[in-house]
Order: sequence, then structure tokens, then C-alpha cells
Amino acid sequence: MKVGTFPGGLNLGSIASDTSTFHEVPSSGTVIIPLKQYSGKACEPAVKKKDEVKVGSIIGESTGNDDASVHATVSGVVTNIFKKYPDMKGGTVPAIEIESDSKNELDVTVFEGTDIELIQKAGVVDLDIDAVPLHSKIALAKEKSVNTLIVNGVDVESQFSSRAVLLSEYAGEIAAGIDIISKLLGVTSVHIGVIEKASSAISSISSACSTAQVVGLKDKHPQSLRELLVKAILGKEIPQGGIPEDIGVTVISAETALFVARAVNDKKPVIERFITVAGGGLSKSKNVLVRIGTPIKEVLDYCGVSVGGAGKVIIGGPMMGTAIHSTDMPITKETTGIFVQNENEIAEFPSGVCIKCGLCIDICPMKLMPFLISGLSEAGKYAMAEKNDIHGCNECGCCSYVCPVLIPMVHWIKFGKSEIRAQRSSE
Amino acid sequence: MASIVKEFTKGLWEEVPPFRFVLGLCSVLAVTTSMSSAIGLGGGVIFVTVMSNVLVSALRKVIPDKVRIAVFIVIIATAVIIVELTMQAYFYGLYEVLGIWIPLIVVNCLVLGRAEAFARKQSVILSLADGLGMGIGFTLSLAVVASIREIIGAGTWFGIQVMPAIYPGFTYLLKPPGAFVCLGIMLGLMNVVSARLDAKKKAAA
Amino acid sequence: MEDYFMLIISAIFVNNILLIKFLGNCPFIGVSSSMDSAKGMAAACIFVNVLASSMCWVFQKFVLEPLSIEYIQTLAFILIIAGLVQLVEIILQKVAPPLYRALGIYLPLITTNCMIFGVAVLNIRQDYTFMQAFVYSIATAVGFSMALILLAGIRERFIVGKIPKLMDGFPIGLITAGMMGLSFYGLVGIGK
Amino acid sequence: MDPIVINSILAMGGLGLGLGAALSVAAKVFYVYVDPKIGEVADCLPGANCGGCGYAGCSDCAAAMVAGEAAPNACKAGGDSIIQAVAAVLGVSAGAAEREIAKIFCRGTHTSAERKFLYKGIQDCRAATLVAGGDKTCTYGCLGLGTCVTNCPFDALSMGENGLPVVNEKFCTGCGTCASVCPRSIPKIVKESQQTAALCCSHDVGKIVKAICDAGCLGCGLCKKACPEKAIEIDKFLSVVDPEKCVGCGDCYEKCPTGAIQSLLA
Amino acid sequence: MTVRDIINMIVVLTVVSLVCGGGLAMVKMATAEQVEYQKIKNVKEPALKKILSDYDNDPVSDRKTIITGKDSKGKDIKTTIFYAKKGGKLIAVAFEAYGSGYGGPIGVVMSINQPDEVLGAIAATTNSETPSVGGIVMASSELRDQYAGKPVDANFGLNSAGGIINAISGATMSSIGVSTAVKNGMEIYKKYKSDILG
Amino acid sequence: MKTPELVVSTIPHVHGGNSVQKMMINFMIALLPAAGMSVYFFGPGAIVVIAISVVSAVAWEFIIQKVMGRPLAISNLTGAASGLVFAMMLPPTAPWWMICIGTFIIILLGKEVYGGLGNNPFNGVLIAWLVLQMSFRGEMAGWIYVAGEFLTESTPLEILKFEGLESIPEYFTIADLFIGRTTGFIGEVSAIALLIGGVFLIVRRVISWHIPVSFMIGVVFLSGIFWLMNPEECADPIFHLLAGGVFLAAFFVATDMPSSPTTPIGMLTYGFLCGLVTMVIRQWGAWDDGAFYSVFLISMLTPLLDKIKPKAYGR
Repeated sequence: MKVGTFPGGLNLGSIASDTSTFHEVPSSGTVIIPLKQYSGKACEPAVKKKDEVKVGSIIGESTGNDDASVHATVSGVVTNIFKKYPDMKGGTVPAIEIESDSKNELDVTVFEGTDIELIQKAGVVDLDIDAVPLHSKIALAKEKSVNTLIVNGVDVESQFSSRAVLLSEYAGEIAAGIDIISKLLGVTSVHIGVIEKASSAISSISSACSTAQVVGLKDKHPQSLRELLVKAILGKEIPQGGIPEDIGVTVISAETALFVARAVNDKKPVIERFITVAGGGLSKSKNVLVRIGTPIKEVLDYCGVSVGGAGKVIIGGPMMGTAIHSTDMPITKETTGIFVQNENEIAEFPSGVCIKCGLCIDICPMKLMPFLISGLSEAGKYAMAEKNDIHGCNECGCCSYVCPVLIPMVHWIKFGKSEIRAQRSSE
Repeated sequence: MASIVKEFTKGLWEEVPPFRFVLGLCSVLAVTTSMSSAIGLGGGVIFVTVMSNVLVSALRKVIPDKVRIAVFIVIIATAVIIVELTMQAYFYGLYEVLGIWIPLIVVNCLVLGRAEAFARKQSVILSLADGLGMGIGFTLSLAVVASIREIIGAGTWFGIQVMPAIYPGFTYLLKPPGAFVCLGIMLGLMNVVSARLDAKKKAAA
Repeated sequence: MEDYFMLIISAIFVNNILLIKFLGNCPFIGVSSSMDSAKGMAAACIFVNVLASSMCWVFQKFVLEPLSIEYIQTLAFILIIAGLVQLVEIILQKVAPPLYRALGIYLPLITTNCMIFGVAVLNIRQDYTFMQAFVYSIATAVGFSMALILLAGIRERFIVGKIPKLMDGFPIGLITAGMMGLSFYGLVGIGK
Repeated sequence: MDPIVINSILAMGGLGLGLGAALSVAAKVFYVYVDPKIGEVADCLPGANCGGCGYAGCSDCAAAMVAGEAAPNACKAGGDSIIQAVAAVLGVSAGAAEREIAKIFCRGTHTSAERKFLYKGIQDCRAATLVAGGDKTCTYGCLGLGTCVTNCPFDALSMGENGLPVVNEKFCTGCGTCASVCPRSIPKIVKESQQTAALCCSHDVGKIVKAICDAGCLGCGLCKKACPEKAIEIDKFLSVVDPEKCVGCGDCYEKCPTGAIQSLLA
Repeated sequence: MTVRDIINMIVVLTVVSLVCGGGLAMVKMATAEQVEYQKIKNVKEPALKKILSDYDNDPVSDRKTIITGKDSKGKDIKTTIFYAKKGGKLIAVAFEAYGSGYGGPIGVVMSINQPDEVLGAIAATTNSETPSVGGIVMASSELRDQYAGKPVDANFGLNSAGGIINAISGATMSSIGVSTAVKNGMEIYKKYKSDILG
Repeated sequence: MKTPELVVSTIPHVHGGNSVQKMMINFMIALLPAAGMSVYFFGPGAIVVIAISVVSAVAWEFIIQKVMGRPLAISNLTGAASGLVFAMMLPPTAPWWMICIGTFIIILLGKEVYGGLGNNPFNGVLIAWLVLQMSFRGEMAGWIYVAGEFLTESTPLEILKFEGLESIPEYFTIADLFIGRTTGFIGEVSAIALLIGGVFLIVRRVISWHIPVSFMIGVVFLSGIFWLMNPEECADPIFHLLAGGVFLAAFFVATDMPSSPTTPIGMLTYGFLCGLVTMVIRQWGAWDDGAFYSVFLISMLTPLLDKIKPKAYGR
């Protein structure tokens, strides 16, 4: 088996992770289901207050290419329809609150339609960092006549293991899903990228999926990003500001394939999420199966994680995740994992003066000059920052991680990008 | 009268060249290796600024705009040559030491700058006061830089030994690189001082 | 031939017109705050320096010396330089607007650039032949441009750093220029 | 007469004549139209061509000023009188008959406004906005990290102890920099004579405002009712005072349940 | 731009230049005397002090300039004669003459004692010789001493050319330069003796 | 009204733990072998110089930061490390007042006027060294005899420059140069100790290999050309590599972070040019050793070299 990798990046070292199967978090009293759990526009609510819903009932229906259906994940009564519920990025989304009757009755209405319609109706999104509705992704891929499918079997962050476990536990279903997608796309070659040390995942997926080529990858952050996955597996680079489809590649995550198989073969909607919970006093990370809409607080309680004092709860991993300000927020399709830090574990970046050690250049997987871009953003020289490829940065966090003077480089780069966007829109 | 005094005194602190307007740097750097050459050049500059200011101001109404720079420069150059000849006649030693820096007064941006910025628009008396103030301010700055460089660099002042004989002399300050650094640090200190004064003014206001 | 080579090396590095002879400091410190201006200024300087010092040399040898009025040199030279600069500016503005935008705007600065005048006078004082004067004026201007561009590069880097407010601008420019002069000290003895 | 005198006069006269002729002919032949404003501005500048402004000479700087690329105070060598002269030519402050100053339209201090989380990161309001939208629960309120303070070109703003910026009206020129750099446009430029305003920017409904801030405008409309001059309108749960109509009677101040509506003159 | 403007420009520039040129010429004339005195005092006096002794006047102010022939361009060559006196009585005259050395002209000042007309001493003024070679010639007394006390009509060529002076080894060119300068000086003295002493 | 409980900040949420302090500790550890060798060869004088230099550098840093009203940053140990490198570049007989002037210049002109470590375009240690060379030539060349036995008062490069190639074997063998049984500045004599320190630095990733290696290639390249053209008068590349300050400059001085390029291509070019200029100065210049001068000269080019960027992903 060939081992692929990319230049730069960093090995965060191995953290004890749970490789046993998923624990199911018991369904809770109340769930809050945002009507937008992907990048695109929010669905219109399909239920009214006090409506009775069952598990799998559509509560927000997809009508176009930039939204995906949302389903009830518990049975019970709709108690509230929020117009503006805070989301983890600081904005607001419409959301539906359902009080569970703890019966978990299944909705018996059966979906009908072609494969692609089933995918849309089941609300399958590409379950990765930016969750794009899958049916629109497939449409786009066909339009761009994609010929290669890459299945991302790499966990979003080194501390997580949910994808690796998923690949070894649900290899059959994933293989079926891959078949369906590759048929839909009409692609000729399929690659599955898996971290090389996840040996059980590699062996089970290779035996389950004969048509695809399984590629071992070095355990390096940020291997899970599409740009670097493509580079490591195919050796090709995606043009700056472009998407994989521009070079005839489409990337989906392993759990997407799983849910595609369930949607098409079993006609089941996406109502749950396989995630890893790490940090916060856990000696080993925990892999759990959670219903969408479950408040994060309950997941943490189930795993025995304490946030304590002024801690930090991060959706996603410690390098690229988003810190949230309330554990009342629900698990969504976008949730890749939860990482918890206690007060004394929080890293601070008080912004020193750059000493030009060049470590960030060494480490940058996109081969940029992070210190320069961030410095230019800080100085307000946005035109120069653009000349130095500020838009090439995919915000993996490696530069700040290695910086000896703790410059919040990613923050400055984000700042520069947003300022440039603001300038553009005002013009 | 008050305005004359004001135009005169502004050259001494508020707008003292070359610290405030960074004008005439080259000669500041070059001739400040010793006090005597600094004062010598300073005297020349005073004469030239005064003379050019007065003449430019007197002629300001007849000079057409398109050729004004050329005319100013002719006037300045005339003043410079007078200085040159006078120095040659009465201070030959100094003339030899200053060398090319005497004719170079003609391109000292201070002189042309005052002609352009002030004398062109103001009366003869005010221009005279301005030229005198600026010239004296420039000379004083030269003297300050030269004192520092000569005392620390060579241990002498006006050629007289002021440091103990054992003092080795910090030659660096007498060399070109030292001149730049010395002036740079002085400008920085000047900024500090005026920032302090501004803060005081603000606090008082 | 070797003489000319040594003249060039000496004028550019060992006796750099700017850092060692202190000629042309005002534009050096002023214009070096951005790379683009520095490049424009450098090109304009080379052009005018060569033109002006050649003309001054000719005027000295064919007008002033035969008439024995060398004492008027300062006046004549500065008038030639000022007129020349203004003439070039007017002509460029009309004939080659792109070139004018690139170079022309630096021309007024050059009138009071003591390097131009200084080199014209030095050519006479050092008793150079026309060819030597020509080479010397090119070499000094190249030395000037090199120092200017290097300083602009260094100061461009300050954008990213946090220079103390009170040192920013001229003070730090001067100190850095001093360091640059110091660095040429290592080349003493080469190309006497 | 000594030959030196004749030679000098001849040489200089010839040189002057030649150059004058050449220049005037060149000026005629190679005439190019230049915005006369540039000339006017250049006239105001010192003309020292020192390059201190970063532009190549005074006329270049003047051109940049006329084009709006350089601020009227770009000339560092000039001092205040020159800045004023330039501004007069450019008409920057000429039109403003009345002085304008900045006012802070938020009263959500540390104690009166709720915070969502503890923000750690770059101490700049715009950068903080990128992190979950800023730490203040109110999405309209002042973040209090002082971007307006650091960007004020006249040092007229300072950060008060309660987490809100304070305008020193003596130094404020009403240039509007603070308003444009604030991600939430909290500082607003108002006429110096404006007497009353609701110092709040929140368009949230009263219930939400009440929950997250003690000092916000609830949009309850009590002030509107109290105003004898009908100078107050409610725009999306925020009361807006018409400075033309307001006479500063102060009837609205007592009625406001949160004290959001304030006299600006105090 | 009207023709009137153009004429105005030209006239003003020309008139200002004319006036300045004229004014400067006046200043030049007014200071010429003093400048020349200062120049000679600073440049020539050290050399004069070396070759003249036992006088009580100021030779720099007691000087006279005479025309001693024409150069290749037809310009007058001027020579300044300095007179050393004691008690009002002329004891020596001194002047400068040139010979060509390795790196350009070598200037040599020489004194001729009066009234016995013998060479008093010589010293170098302009010295653009390479310091290592020419410098030796100028500094060493070996060459200088050969001249002292010789009558003015002696043959001052090098002995290789039938003269009485021994060249310094390793610096022949410079030696030739010095000896030519002295020879030229003697020619001038002899030719313009009446002007000089008159 | 509820009080906030959770901390929110941008990514990354963890840090690798690298710090300037750790780098400087490694840096100083790497200089210990060379310092030890110098003490062995030059005796206690070397210890005194090192101690004065380090202590005065830290003291000046404290004083200047206090006076300028800047936050104290002594604990990051850059001052101490600068002091240590500076001591390595001094003769063992350096007088105390000269060391203090030098460390003052390092801290003031090399760091604080630019707003602290990182902004300085030139290496402060080299600034101070050059200023002292310019002002106090006599004090900067006071060699003492090696390990108590009389060899010569000149450094190998001085012998090469002023006495000629043939005189070198009278005093030193290549092995002497390698071990450090020779005269010179405190830290530059022992090539083996410097090599150990340098390799340590590269292994600990305090410096990258690019600059030292290309520096040496530059020296070997040009000295090799000279040697092949004229083996009678020019010394061989090995001699040039071991004599003088090449090892010290390549590993410890040229790698000064703020004044050296940050990109791999930039670093390689920088090192190579340093090597070339070193040899140019040794061959034609007025000084016997050009290693430190060349680093200072080439660091002017750093901003321009940093413009040679690596090819960005997807570009």
C-alpha cells in the first residue's frame, strides 16, 4: 500500500483514543433542531407549534439546490419555533424545539424517488467541515464532469477517532454508499484515504470495498482538509480559491457514504451523528452516537466531561474547531466532534513581536508566509496581503501552534480576509 | 512686532531645522565632526538664508511663477558664492576644512524651502526674521550634534581637550555611520521631549 | 580599463556617495519609506545625474575655464541642474506620460538633491576627464540607488513590526542608514 | 572694466537667457493641462521637496491630496497653518457651517450590559467580531475594545473605566474615522447643537433588550408620547430624535424607563 | 500662456542672472586681493618658511607678480616673486617653478640669495607623486642638499645628462622632475632678472 | 443577568509550547562546548570576559527597558544569549569597559530602538562588534598565548595575510585549528566544539541547516577557486573553513533570526553569499577575517531575499 502525504503540516503526537464502537447517547427530553445545518440557506419550517412529530418526520423540507431537508429526531410535540436561535458562529438560525415523549416512535411515511431524490429527501449533507447538501454537490460534480472520487476517511483532527472507528465498524454500509455515489457521479476511480496507523479501518474497508483504492496517509495535521487530501492522494493541487471539482475531483467524507447507503437502501433520513468527545478530564477520547438536536450539555454529561470554571467547549478539534459560548447549543449535522478544555489548558496568544524564525513557513502546508500575511493584515496593508496569497490560507492553525512568540496569526489572517471582503462589498 | 518675534523664535524650537523639518541633513551629518566646522558652516547658512529670504521677498511680485525656482536658485547661489569668497578671504583654514560643503549650501533644502514656503508670500521684514531664526536654529542644531560627536568621539570641544587624557575616544561617532546613528537618536529624543511637552499642554488645556 | 573598474567599485561600495560621503540624504531618508517610490527615485537619479554632470563638465571646461571665471561655478552649475531638471520634467510630461508618471514626479526632488550638484563639483575638483566624470557619475548614482533600494526594503519590513511611535519615520531611517554605512566598513581595502 | 566682470555678466546673462528661453519655449510647446487645484494646493505646501510625506516632492503630494489619496495633513513639515490652508483649498471643512462632533451611541457598560462569553484574542473590535460575533450579548452594542480609540487621528477618544469610549470634545474634529472603523457604528457624528438622542443602537425588541442590557432603548415609545414637539420617532424599536425639532425641554428624559434617552449637552 | 508671459519670464531670469553675475564679479574683485594673499599664505608660506631664513618682513605681502612667457594656449604664465628682507635690505628672492614628474607637474619653490645670486634652498609645493616613490625624493635631504649654495648659472641637469645633480636611485622620474623645475626656475630668473629685482 | 462562563477565542485552541526562552536556552547550551574550550585554552581571562558580557547585557536590557518604559523582557533570555555570543567574538584580553560599551550597543541599537527583538534589521551583536572594531582596534586585537605556551601573537589568518602561506605550518597544523589550539576570538578557535553546538541547534530545530551549510559551501567554493588557480599563495579550502570565524559565524551569528531570511531559498542564497563575501574580504580586503563583516553586509539583503517566496499551494 502506498503512503501519501503533503509537505509541511505537523504531527500533533498521538492522544489516547477510544477505538471501541460507538456508545449511544440516550435521547433527551427536549431537542432543538436548527433549520440550517449546512452551508446554504435555511429551510422553511414544515410544522407549526404544538404539532405532533415522530422520529424521521420532515420538519423542514428541501426545495432547491442549496438546502437540505431537516427531520425530527425524537417523537413528541413541537413546543417552539425560533426565528433566531444562536448558532455557534455568532449568528442566528431559525430552529424548532421539540419536546420528546420518550417513545421514539418512527415515522412510517416512506420516501420514494430516484437515488438522488432520496438523498435530498433524507437530508444527506457532506458531513465535513463545511457541510454542503449532497445532492447539490453531486449536481455540481456532474456539471464539472468529475472523474475521481475521494472518500475522506481521515478524522478532522488527530485527537478524534470517530471516522476510523466508523470505517472499521460500518465498512459494508460505507462501501455500499460509495458504490451508489460513484454510480451517480459516473466516476472511474475511487480513492479512500485513511490514516496509516488505523490498521483495522484499513483492513475492513479494503475487504469491503473492492472497487476503490485505499490509500494510507501519514498522521499529520491538517490531513483532513480537502486541499491536502487531494495533494496527498493524487499529488495534484487545487487552484487557489478553487474547489476540488475544478480539477475533476470530488471529496466526500466516509460518514456521508454511510448515510447515502441508509437513505437509498433503507430510506432512512439523517437523524444522528457519530462524533468523538475528547478532553475535559477524559483519559481517553470517547466515540458516541448522538441524535441531532441533543444539547451539547447532555452529551458532555453522558461522557462524564466537566467543563469547570472558565473552560472552553470546542465544536470540532483543538486546531480548527469553533469555541462555543453555551452548552445549550444542539448537536447538528455540522458537528464533527467536541473538545473540552479546562481553565488551565486554554492556550492564549497575547501577540508578541515576530522574530522571523521561519517556523511558520516550515510548517505551513499551503506554503505561504504566515508571519508576513498576518503582519500585513495587522498593519492594514490588505493589498499587499492579497499579493502574498492571504486567500490561499485555509486556517489550519499550524502557524500559531508553532509560533514561539504566540502571535494569533490565524486570527489576524481571518481579520485581513474579512476586511478585504468588506472593502470589496463596499466598492 | 509680535509677529516678527514669533517668526524669529519659531525657528529656534517649534520648527527647528533639521530636527522638526528634516531638512539639510547632508551637511548636518558631514560637518558636525568638530565644533569649529559646524559653527563655520552655520554662519554661512545664516547669511545665505537671510539674504535669499530678503531678496526673494523683495522680488516676489516681479518673479513669474514658471521660472521662480530658477530665479530663487540664482539668488541663493549668489549668496553662497559671496560666502565662499568671503571665507576664502578671511577664514581660509575653515574654508579648506569645509571644502565642498560650502558650495553645497546651495542645495540645502532648508534655504530653498524657506524661500518657497515663506519668503515668497511674506513681507521683507518678516522674511528677514524667519531667515534669521531658521538660520540660527540650524546653526544651534549643528552645534548640539557637533558637541556630542566631538566630545564623546574625540574628547575635545573646539579642539580643546575636555575629557581626561586617559579617555580613549569613541571614534565611531566621528565616522559616517556614527553620524547617522547619533542624529537618529537625537531625533528620537527630540520626539520624546516634544511628546512630553504636548502631553503637558494637553493636560493643562 | 582596470582604473575604471576600481573607480566604479569604490564609488558604489567603499566610498558610497550616500552613506560615506553624505550626499543626497534628504531624498534618501524621505523617499525610502516605500519600495515603489524608491525605485522611481533611483531611476530618475541615475538619469539626471549622468545628464547633469556631463553638462556641467562641458560648461566648466568650455565656458568657465576659458573665461577664467571658475569662481562662478556654483551659480552656473546649479542653474544648469535646475533648468535641466525642469526642462526634462516639462518634456517628459508631454512626450512620455507613462515615463513621467514613473520618473517625472521625482524630478523636483532632484533639484535639491545635493548628490547631483555634489557629483558635478567633485568631477571638477578631482580633475576627472570627461570619460572618468561620466563613469563616476553613473557609479555614484548606482551607489545611491542601491542604498536607497536596500533601505526601502528594510523599511518595508518595518510595516510588519511595531516600531516605537516616537522612533518611527526619520529617526529609525537614520539609524538604519547608519548601520548600512557600518556594513560597508567590511569592504575597506577593496577597489581602492 | 575688468574682463572678469564682463565675462561674468556675459556668461550668466547668456545662461539665464538660454534657460529662460528654453524653459518658456518648452512650457509652450509641451503644454499639458494640469488641474489648477493641484497648483493651488502645491502653493500652500512648504515647497521644500523634502519627501517627508512619502511622496516624491510637494507637487506630487499636492496631486495626491487633490485626488484624495493623501490626507490634507499628510505634510509633516508644514505644521498646522499649512494643513488649514490645504484644507481650505480642498474645501474639506469649508462647507461645514457648524461644528460636528462624535457621540457614543451606547450605554452598555460592563455592569449594565450582558456578555455572552469571555473573549480571548486580539484586542480590536473588528477582530473580536470575527469570534462568534463579539462577546456582548447585544448584537448592536459597543464591544469596548477601543478600535475607535486607537484609530482616532486626533487623540480625541479614550477608553473609559466602564468599558465605553469617551469623546474629548475639545479635540474632536468630527472627521468620522471612529464611526467608520467601528464594526457596529457606535460613535455617530452629530451636530454640536443637537440636544437629545437615544444613546442606543439596538433594533431588538424591547423584551430582548431588557433581558440583556439595563441601559438600552426598549422602543417602548414613552418618549414619543412625552415629546411636546413631536421630535421623536420609533424606528424598529429604537427611538430616533429629530434634532431640527428637538428643543431640549427634557420631558422625555424622565419618562424613559432605562435612561437611554439623554441630553447630549450635559 | 501669452507671448508677454514668455518675454516676462525670459527677461526676469536674464536680468536676475545678469545682476547676480555682475554683483558677484564685484565681490570677486573686491576679495581677489585678500583671497590671493590667504591662498599664498596657507599654501606657499610653509614652503617659503623652509627655504628662507633670517628675514624680518612678511614675504607673502612683499610679493610681486610678473608675466613669464605664454603657455600653449597663448595665455600668460604668471610667476609670483617673494622678497625676503632684513632691516629693509633685500636678502633673497623666492618663487615657484614647475617640472613634470611621474604623476603630473612637480612644483618646486626655490630661493636665490641676494646679492650674491646663489641658490639658497628648494622645497616642494604641489606633490602628486606616488607617495612611496616621489615622497622619498621630496623628503630626503639627499637631493635637496645638492642644490644648496650652487650659483644660478650652474648646469642643474642630472649628471646622466651632463649636469651636476645625482639622481636618487629608484626615483629617476621624480628626480628629473625636480631638476627640470629648478632648471626652469633658473631660466626664468636669468631672463626676467631685471623685472624681478627691479 | 447571567455572567459568562465559557471562554471563546479563535483557532488554534492549543499551542505547541515553543517559546523564545526555550530557543535561547538551547542556543546557550550549544555555545557551552566552545566556551569550555576557550576557557581551557585561554585560561580564566575567558571566563571573566564571558561573565562580564552576559551580566552587563542583561543589566543593560533591564535598564534600557525601564528607561524606555517598555515591558520587561529579560526572562526570554535574548539579552543573555546576545551577551554570550558577543563574548565569543571578543579577544580574551578585552577590557571590561569595552565589553560594557559593546553590550550597551547590542541592546540599544540592536534591539530596543526598533521596539524589541524581531524588528531589528541587523544583528545587534554584529553592530556592537563592528562599532568596537571601528573605535578600539587595539583592544579588539589583544591576543594571548594559547594554553600557556608561546606560539605566536597572530591569528592564522593574520599570518596568511601578512606573512604568507608558507609561514603557517611553523605555528599551526590543521588539527590544531580543528581542536582550537590557536589564537583568535574567544569562541571562534575550536571548530569541533562549534560543530557540536551547531549540530545540536539543528537537531533541536532552533536553527535550520540551510544557512550554515550554504555558508560553508560558499567559503569552500570561492577559496577552492582561489586555491586551484594559485596553490602557492592561497590556502586550501579546509584551512579557510577552520581558521577564523567561519564556524562561529555560520552556526551562531548568521542564523540570527530577525536579520536572516525566513524562506529556504532565501536562506540558502544568504548563506552562500555570506561565504563568498567572507572569502572576498579575506582575499582582497583590508581585514584578515571577513566572516563577521560578510554576515553584516549580506543581512542588508535579507528583506530582498525574503521576497523570493516559496510557491504557494495552488499557485
